[in-house]
Amino acid sequence: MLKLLYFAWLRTKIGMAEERVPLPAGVTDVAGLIEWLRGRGAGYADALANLDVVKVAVNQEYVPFSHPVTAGDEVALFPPVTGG
Amino acid sequence: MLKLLYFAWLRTKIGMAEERVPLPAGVTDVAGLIEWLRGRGAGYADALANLDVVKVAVNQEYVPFSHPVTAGDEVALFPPVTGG
Amino acid sequence: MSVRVQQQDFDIGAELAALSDGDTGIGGVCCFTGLVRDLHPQAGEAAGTVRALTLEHYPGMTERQLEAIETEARTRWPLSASLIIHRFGRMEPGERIVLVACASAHREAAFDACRFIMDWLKTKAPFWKLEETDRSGERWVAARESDENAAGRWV
Amino acid sequence: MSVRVQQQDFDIGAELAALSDGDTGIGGVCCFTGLVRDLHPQAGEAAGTVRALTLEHYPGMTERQLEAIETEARTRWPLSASLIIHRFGRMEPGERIVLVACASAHREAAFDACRFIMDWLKTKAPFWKLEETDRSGERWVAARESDENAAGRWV
Repeated sequence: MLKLLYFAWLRTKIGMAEERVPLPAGVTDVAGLIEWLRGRGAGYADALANLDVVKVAVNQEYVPFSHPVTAGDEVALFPPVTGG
Repeated sequence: MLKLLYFAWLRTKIGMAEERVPLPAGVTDVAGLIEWLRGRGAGYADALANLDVVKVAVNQEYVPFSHPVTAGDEVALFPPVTGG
Repeated sequence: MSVRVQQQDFDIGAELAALSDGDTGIGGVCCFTGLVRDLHPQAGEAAGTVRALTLEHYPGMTERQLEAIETEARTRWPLSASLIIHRFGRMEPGERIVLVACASAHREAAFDACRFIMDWLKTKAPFWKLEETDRSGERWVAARESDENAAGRWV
Repeated sequence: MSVRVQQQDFDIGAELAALSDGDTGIGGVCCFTGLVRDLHPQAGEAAGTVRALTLEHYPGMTERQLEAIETEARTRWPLSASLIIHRFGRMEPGERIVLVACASAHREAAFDACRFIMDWLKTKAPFWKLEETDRSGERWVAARESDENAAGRWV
């Protein structure tokens, strides 16, 4: 299983904060996971349309889209941060 | 008259914090005043031996040694500042 | 060395006293407090139009990132003590959002480390601001290029 | 905009609250506090050897210089509010000597102005420190070249 987390406007566009999915067949990295998510519905496609404004953390560390994804990972997708 | 103020180790070497003196004959600037003060005793000469570590304010503004001195001025002599 | 992510407000005087009390080797403490503003210039909103902010964050990763930033600061500068407090939840204009404080024997180190932590926090700590404005309703605040530039200065 | 030269201690939390209360255009407050240290590295004293400091100053000129420094800071940066408090008299290690606080819509301005004021204050405000040390008795602290260099950065 993967634990998927969405924050800020990715959360509102996708319509949920968190979900658990089996590691999709053929998905080996973040880029592949995003491609698979885009096919799950209009909300996902909209949220993930422009990857210039999407950041990724795997197991709570920032990673590039080329980072591997394996079963058991916590993958978070969110916009550039605006705290402080 | 001149109001003369001494601070920190200039004060302790000269032995007083403040004095009033008539404008000495021939004194027209800070350098001349310092020269005159050096002749007033060992404490003054010691305090004013090294002008690299003496700062001057006339009427509460920093000035160079070439600054004029006139009757009625408040002239302060002190070491480089160390507050903060 | 301490990081706190919390909903409630904090008491700056008490936090700074706790930071330096008992360590008489400290010569200076630099402290930055971020407050909720009532305007958001990038979006062209006039003053008084932001009614509130809601700070969302990523529990777990937030603390890890703040601890990593604080550790990096302590690697770069000789700090006697440091503190990061960041609030989440809904806040109104004038409320405190974040406190960063760095204590050192030397004021240069205290200033540099405090600014470094703020700059890195702005671009690395997973917080997101949702504004409630008079004109546009709710809106997610966009990241600022100037924050990226400020953070890049420390590389 | 406010300058205070006083013998008594100050309350950082209360001062910072008074500085920003009621102005919801303020986005950040940078604040520096200088404390009495128990050592004076330049003079080769070990930790714990400074028992107290006495701050002498030039009443009248001190206030004028601090006001001039604050005015210069407000010319250079867009500050919403600023405060300088500097104590005089005898203080023991750990006591607060000086507080500088700058509030602005922008954190960069708050940080820069606060540091500028501290740097200029260190070289322009007429204060002198007399240390009481275990080893050498009373000694006037010498000015530091590094403070001159820090102040020169802003010219």
